[in-house]
Amino acid sequence: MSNIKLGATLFCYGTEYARGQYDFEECVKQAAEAGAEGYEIVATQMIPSYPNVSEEFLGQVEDLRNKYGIGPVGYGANNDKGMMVDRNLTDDEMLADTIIDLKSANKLGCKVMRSQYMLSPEAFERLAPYAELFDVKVGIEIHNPETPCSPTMRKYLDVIKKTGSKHLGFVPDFGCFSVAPNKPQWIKALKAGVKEEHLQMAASMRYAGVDIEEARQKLMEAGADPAINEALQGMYGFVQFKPKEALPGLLEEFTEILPYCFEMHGKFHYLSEDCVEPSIPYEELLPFIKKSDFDGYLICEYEDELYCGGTEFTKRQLQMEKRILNS
Amino acid sequence: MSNIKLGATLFCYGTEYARGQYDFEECVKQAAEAGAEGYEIVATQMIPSYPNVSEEFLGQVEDLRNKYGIGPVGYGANNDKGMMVDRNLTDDEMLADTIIDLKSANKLGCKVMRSQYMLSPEAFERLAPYAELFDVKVGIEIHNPETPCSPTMRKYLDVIKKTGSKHLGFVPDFGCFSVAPNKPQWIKALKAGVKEEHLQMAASMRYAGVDIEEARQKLMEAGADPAINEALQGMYGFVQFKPKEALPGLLEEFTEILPYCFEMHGKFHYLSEDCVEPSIPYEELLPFIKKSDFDGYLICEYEDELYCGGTEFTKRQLQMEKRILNS
Amino acid sequence: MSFAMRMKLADEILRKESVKDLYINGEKNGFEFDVQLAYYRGHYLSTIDEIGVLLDGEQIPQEAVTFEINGKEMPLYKLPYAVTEFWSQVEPAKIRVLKKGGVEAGDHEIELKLMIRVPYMEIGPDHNFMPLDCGDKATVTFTE
Amino acid sequence: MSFAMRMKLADEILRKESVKDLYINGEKNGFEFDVQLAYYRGHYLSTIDEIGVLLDGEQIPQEAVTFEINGKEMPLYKLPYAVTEFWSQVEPAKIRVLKKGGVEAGDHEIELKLMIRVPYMEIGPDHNFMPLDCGDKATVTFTE
Ligand SMILES: [Mn+2]
Ligand SMILES: [Mn+2]
Repeated sequence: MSNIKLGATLFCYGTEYARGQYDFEECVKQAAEAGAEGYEIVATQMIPSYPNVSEEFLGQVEDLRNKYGIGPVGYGANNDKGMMVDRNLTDDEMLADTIIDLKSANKLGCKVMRSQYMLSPEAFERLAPYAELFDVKVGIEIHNPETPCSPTMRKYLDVIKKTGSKHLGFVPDFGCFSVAPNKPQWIKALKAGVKEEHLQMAASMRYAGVDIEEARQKLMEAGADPAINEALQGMYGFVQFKPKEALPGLLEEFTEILPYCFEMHGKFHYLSEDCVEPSIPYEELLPFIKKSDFDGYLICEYEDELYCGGTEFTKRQLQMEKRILNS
Repeated sequence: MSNIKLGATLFCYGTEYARGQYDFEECVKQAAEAGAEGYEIVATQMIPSYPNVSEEFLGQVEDLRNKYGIGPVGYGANNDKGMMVDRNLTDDEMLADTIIDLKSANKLGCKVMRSQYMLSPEAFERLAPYAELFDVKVGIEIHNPETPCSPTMRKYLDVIKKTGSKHLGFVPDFGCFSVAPNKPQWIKALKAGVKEEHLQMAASMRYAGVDIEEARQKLMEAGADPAINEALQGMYGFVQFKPKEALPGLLEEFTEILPYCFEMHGKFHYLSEDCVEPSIPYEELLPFIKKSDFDGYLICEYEDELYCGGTEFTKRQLQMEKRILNS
Repeated sequence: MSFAMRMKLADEILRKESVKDLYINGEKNGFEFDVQLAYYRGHYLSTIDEIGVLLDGEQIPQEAVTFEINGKEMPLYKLPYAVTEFWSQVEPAKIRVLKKGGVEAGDHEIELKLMIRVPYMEIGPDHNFMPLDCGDKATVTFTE
Repeated sequence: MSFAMRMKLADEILRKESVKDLYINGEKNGFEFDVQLAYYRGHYLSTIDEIGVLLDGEQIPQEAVTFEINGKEMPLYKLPYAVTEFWSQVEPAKIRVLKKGGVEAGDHEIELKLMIRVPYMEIGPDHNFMPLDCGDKATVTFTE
């Protein structure tokens, strides 16, 4: 039996926050009003004394918990392997930084921490005893273009199984289940003067597995506006998509890692008034999770590629999730 | 006509300060009680937000000025060429750091800044327009074993003359005029079990210009306690000394740079109750300066090699300076 | 590397209304302005690959420019090494420029060049990370 | 380099009375202590050439140790790069050590290894500066 709690990452309000329209309190308030039972905080985005948590910030977090009824449940860690001027961080150094993140997550009362695959499988393995010490479960985010059992993720799965640690696992980001083109990029391309037929043509080639350079050339030959390049880059990059027929295979992969998931990212890029995410198959995903033994937060995560703000969309996303899960 | 003002560097109380016996206020109070008309602050030692001066510290400095009647007149800058892990700082970088020091000196109201020869003559030359902008005179400290016209110092003299800038000059430290062995090292050696005759023998060889390795060997052959090595190292290092006959030559060198001096360090290592510094010829130096056109602070500077604290000695030093200057 | 990401979440990166004359000993001897980090999260200053200020197209010497966050005013050369100095995206940095006599009255273009490595987006081997262009320019009017 | 300067102005570098158990989620899982910089002036942390903690002669893994000054808790690996982090000689640093289950009751020797370059005392070419030994050790009694 699953036990799905619904949360939101304050990252949803990243545009409002960056523009000074929302301060930290307003982000928490909005998440609460949208119906989140808890929130994820992206540490590098909203912790004032990052990577440490000051007593002052902790006090604010507690005040807001009293005021709006919700607190931090997930700590979004970044793994900044390229932060040094002349070389990548070593495993020793990445591990040390991640332990600082564990301390901060623990101080905030987060039981789950999202990490990224810049933290190598070897460093991830060495993290296990520290994650246990702080009692914070660390999940490697499975982010598009990775899939639950893509070769890179399989290395982490091996580590999780090898250590047997209940404190290592995954945070799948539903963007990895995309089975249709990303809507905001489509909108932006149209606005930039790209014709719909050329976008359709690009999507068809992507479905068919045509190489990006070949696709680019064919589009240029067909007279597409060069502004299509950004959308094309996305189709082969972080918002790539598979044909709908790939979904059963993806769910099979999902099944294999589900026992090791303690948080999920309900990624969304766009939600029209009918509350349908055009690229991510929520109607299939949510019933699938509901039937599973998943116990944890489904953190909705809006990626604001249109720079229009996430307030309205986040409300819709939580409504949509509730509707599907309760049906 | 000279215009000699007497000051003290708070560095005199470095031992008391390091031990928590004196806080910053107590250092200022002691300097005032000893008779200083102004104080030098070694930035890396006593500025809490080094290399920047916070409004909070500035406020404290002003409060203490009201309370004890004295304020900062000299800013002691360090030039940390070796502060980076894998290489020396470049001239560009040393210059940039020294400009930050100028800002801090200016903020504290110091008209003079002591710099060190780690700042190359080339960087020193490029500093001139910035020193003028902040109206802070920057003097390279002439510290034993350098002498006023030693080859290294001559390079700075060339720069001062070449730029014609009134804001570049020297801060001679009287340790460079040493004509007898350093008393504290003598005391420490005796305490460590070294015989007086062996120290005398070492000093004689030093006067005679014997090489350090040869001197060491002869001392060992004569049965000296190995503890003599520290004293020997000093005799050939930062507290080395020349025969008394070298003094006229040193004063001739001093004469050449005197027009470019706007602050001096009245260095002392020891002052018995009769107020005589055993190694530095104050009886000759002070009348010499009094007869010159020197206009600025003579900052007395105790080097606490005995770790006994500078409170009493600093009082004696100012008494001694007043006695000689007023006679 | 020809492509560089831009993420101008806020309208102004270089804040026009923050531009001011800088005074030394009571006289104009430079100018200062605030700049926000143009990304959705903060970064260690050590991710800065390039930084510099131009006035009317002319490069200001690096030693004459400082960068302040968290109450620390730092010379530019230190920024690419500042592995413990975290720049929050909602706390603008203050850039100070020394310039003898200050800026003449009239319109002037201030440009900040600022290139950052996005340190978790590795795009190739050998320390190759997504470049982010956080630079900006603005034309502002200085008065007598 | 065989010779290293020592300048123990204060009696205790490693402050005995500051040694305490460190608790995580209500349980002993390490220890902490304060250490003063053993020199007459402060230094940038980037002058640290070597740092480490030993308990009863046994080296603690580097990733399990942090160093805090100015309200920043930092991993050890960053210290030699921290060119903007200035350690005042009168503000002790707090060292925290993670150790599962904490330290057993009884007497234990805590040792801090700490080597610094004195950055204005160049003693040779090729980045050769006076080494300063700021390390210390103390025997302390832990209770149940
Ligand atoms: Mn995500
Ligand atoms: Mn001196």
